[in-house]
Amino acid sequence: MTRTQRLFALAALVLLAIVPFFVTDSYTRHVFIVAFIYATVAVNWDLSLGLGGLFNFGHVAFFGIGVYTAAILTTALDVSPWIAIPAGGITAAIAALIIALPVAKLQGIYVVLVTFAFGQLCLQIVLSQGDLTGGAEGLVRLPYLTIGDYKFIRDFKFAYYYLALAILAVSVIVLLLIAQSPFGKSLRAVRDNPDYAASRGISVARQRVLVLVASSVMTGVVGGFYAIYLRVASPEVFGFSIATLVVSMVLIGGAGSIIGPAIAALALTFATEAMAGVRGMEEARFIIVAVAMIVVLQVAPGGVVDIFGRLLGSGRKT
Amino acid sequence: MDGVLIPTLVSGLLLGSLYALMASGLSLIWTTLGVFNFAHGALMTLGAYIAWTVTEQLGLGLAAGFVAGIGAAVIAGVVIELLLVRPFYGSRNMMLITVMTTLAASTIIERGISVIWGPRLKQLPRVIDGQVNILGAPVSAHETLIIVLAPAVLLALWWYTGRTRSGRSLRAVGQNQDSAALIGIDVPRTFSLAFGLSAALAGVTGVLLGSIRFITPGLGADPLVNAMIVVIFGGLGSLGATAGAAYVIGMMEALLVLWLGLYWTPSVLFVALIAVLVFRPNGLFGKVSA
Amino acid sequence: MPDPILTLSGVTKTFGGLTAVKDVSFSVMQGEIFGVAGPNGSGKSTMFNCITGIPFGPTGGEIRFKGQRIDKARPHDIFRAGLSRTFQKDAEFPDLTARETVALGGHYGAGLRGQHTRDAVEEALDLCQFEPARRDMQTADLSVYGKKQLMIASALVAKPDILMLDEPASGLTRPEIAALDDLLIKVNAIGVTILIIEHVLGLLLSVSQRLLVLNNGAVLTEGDPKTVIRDERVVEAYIGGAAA
Amino acid sequence: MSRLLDVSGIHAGYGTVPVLHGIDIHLDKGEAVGLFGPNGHGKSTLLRTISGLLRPSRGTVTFDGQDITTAKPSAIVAAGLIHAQQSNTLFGDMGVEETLELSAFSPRARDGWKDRLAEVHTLFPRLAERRRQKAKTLSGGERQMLSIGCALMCAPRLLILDEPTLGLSPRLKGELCAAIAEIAKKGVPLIVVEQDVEFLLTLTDRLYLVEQGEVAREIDGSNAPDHQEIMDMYFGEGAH
Repeated sequence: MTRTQRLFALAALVLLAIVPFFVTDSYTRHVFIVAFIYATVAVNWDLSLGLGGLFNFGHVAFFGIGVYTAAILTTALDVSPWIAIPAGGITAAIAALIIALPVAKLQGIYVVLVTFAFGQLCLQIVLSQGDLTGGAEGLVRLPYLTIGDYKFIRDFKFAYYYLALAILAVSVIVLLLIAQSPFGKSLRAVRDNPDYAASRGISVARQRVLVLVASSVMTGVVGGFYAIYLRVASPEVFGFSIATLVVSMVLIGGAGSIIGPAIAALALTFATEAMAGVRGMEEARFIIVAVAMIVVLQVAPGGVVDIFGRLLGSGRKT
Repeated sequence: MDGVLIPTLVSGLLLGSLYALMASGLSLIWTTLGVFNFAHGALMTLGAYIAWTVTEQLGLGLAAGFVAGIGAAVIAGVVIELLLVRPFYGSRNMMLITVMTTLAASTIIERGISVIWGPRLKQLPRVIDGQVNILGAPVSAHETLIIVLAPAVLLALWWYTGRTRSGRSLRAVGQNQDSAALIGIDVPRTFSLAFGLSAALAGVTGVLLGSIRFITPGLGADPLVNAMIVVIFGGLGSLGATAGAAYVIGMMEALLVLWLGLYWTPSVLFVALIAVLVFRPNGLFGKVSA
Repeated sequence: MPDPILTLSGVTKTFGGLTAVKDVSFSVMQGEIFGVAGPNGSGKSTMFNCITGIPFGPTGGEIRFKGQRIDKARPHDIFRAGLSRTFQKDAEFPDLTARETVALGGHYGAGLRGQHTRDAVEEALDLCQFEPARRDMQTADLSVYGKKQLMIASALVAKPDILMLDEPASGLTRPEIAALDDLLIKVNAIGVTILIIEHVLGLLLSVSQRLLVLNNGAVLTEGDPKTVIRDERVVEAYIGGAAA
Repeated sequence: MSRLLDVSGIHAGYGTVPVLHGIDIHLDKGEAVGLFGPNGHGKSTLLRTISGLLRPSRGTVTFDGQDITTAKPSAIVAAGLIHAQQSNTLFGDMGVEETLELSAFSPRARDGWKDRLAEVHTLFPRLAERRRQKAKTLSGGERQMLSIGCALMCAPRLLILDEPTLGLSPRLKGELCAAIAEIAKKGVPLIVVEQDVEFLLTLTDRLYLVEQGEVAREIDGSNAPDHQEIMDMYFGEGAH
């Protein structure tokens, strides 16, 4: 993380903070909110995938677990959304701990398969436990956020916009701090040379457990926020499509760079939303994102941040 | 109990046969190239749709539909290898990159199918009508055909990779690419061969499944996930272990549904999976690496 | 007679039908420089990997370090216990700077924090005469010798009892080997026991106080370097029967 | 006599790390040459470049009048240039006999493969005894025998052996050296990489000393190093 990058991140934050004063229509703000949500999922995924080198393909399941935690708590147990949203972070962390048990010991493709299967099994459980989860129809009419008498939905989603931005900003700041900490450096060491890392006192298995849990917390929280914001929970959050979309954000943005996936998430969300408005593109937009990811992998495996890095002559990421 | 047990065992056998066909295709590509093909389920779906179009829309009959469906899957498989896997040979992160490119391929195929064929459910006619009696339990003749066909296909595959020149070259490439090249095997061509064969297996599974389930763009997703569980249980290393694990999982699933109901079966399967992996990181039948 | 710090008894390592290390036994004494020689493929590196548990310990036999069994210990625990090693090749974290690389060893290996880590890092880099101007450079951009110095510094930062070097001279020029020679003597002088394996014999003969020769995975002979190297069996192992 | 192999001005390496800096070696029909030199100085890289596993950045490789610099490894094998790699693990899960049969893979090697299999069995009777055993269960010496046996099954017109006696006991080493001498006697042109210079001198007509990615010295009968020189090369000056 160079000074330039830090300044850039700060400038971006300020810019996004003043957007609502110029963008006043509810739809554009909605796209921004969804983009912040995706960006939060993507940057946290980048912690385990890009920085930790852990082939975790169950990350979107942590998001889904956050969604259903908040939905079930608010509908079945009447818990306040203000508690249900952070609770999503806790259940996601517990799930991460469970999945970390086998993953800490596994190698290569088995990590991919187990984490992927984990996501799919979450889907199966949601579908089969219909009494609690609403099955294929999902849960609807979740309570909305309020402070006193103020409803967040008012003023064209003004408050939701800032809450979503705050969740993203906290994620990015925490992740950048992690990346610069000894823990973050140990992750890069384990990723690039596990034998050498182990021979310098780093427990590879322990770092893997830690990175999975660390990447799950904010992902679960933003999942809870997503459910409360949209007031629905649907099993689609565990599907292939969202996983492919978010992983393409990480890759197009440049794995391991934190800032890159955040930028890519904003750009891709706006692009797919714009395409969704065009007739006949509802399905094809997913194809276009998939093709874009393949093209980036072929021409610039380091992602967009790598391209910028080369243009600026700094050569290396972070 | 008897009245329930036999049909359950038959249904376990049927599931096991389908998983074995799917998982052996995945395992074939993995052992040859070290690539896990996430588009395998989508290839299966594609095979089923093409078979339906040729059989029903064009009215050319089931045999032509089968040939066309399997052929389409093979062509798509070879194209995936050429465009999405071959550019990354020798890359340090080839395994990870190909997970993503094949995942993207599966999205492209599935969404492409939605665009072309629309959301309406389709179904293929059965190969054989009527019922067969297995140990007093009535089973449809079509399902019996699957139960008989799967082991036959596996045996043929086992014979092919063990006894023929080109089959042996697949194994040689899988075990040591440099050494294989140095005895004159064309390694890239062998990769195409592996993808083509594996896609053929996906196509066969697709057309067989297309007449016992409704054909939707997501037809292949479910079996793919189950086949993944099979390869995690069995290890990806050998055909025998993969097939064995397929039947174990198929039977377990059928028995769990009988005892615990549809509700809890996925969770129990997953807990069993985690337990196996904590104690045997290379799968139930996998070798522990030295 | 000083005490043995590291003892191997009957250590064996097999890969399928291949026995890479056969019934190897020897002891390294506190404070000495112990050399291990042997032609290519004689099992030196495999033995090294067995001792440090990378990726696994031996198939048979016993390894004791400061009296404790370590043949089943995990590699990070072995380092924390005071046994550190270098690698022959591929040993870098390309994404980290020299300082960051060394700091990892201090943080995770010796439990140092904050200023203590920073001091230990500078001390280790100074000891290895690592150029101050290059300390914030990305590891990937360092020279071959720079990477060697860095790897030794990252091993020394946790103040190990014993430093194990895996063919440190490979790929180095003559002046660099001479510098390495000085460095090892200096490190030994501050009380670090050294176990060094090397294919190029010049460095080994110059620094070692005792020398063990491996051939076909087994111990061929052990003793005073100058005597050992004249042994007919050693000459034969290196350059063939016709020469002996 | 005409040139069988001509390697000229080869530059090659891995990624951005150059290993070979313009190597020239050649071999005439009916000749045997040796390569030696310190580890990590490019011998194996040179062999990988010749057999097409590695693409050189500069230079050409000509085999029997054909430019094979950019040919595929399988085409090079089909032309009869066979390379047995150092510490070749071959195909661990494949049986010995199966591996030998498969090695007669290229169309040219298929003719008369049974005769060649019999020859391999005569040369290495142990491979006949271990027929059904998997390669990974073989000992180090047996693996080397299998590796050479496979190379012979490819019907070599030029055989390249990379350190065929690496890590073997003196008895096994003697056995393999005798077998290699036997192969040379049958008139198969050979390139052998070995540490044992004196064995190379008995086997081959010429030697190349490869140092720092270059041919440092070409040695034939007239300028062969004496015992002291060889000792110096390995043990450093003044060791004796």
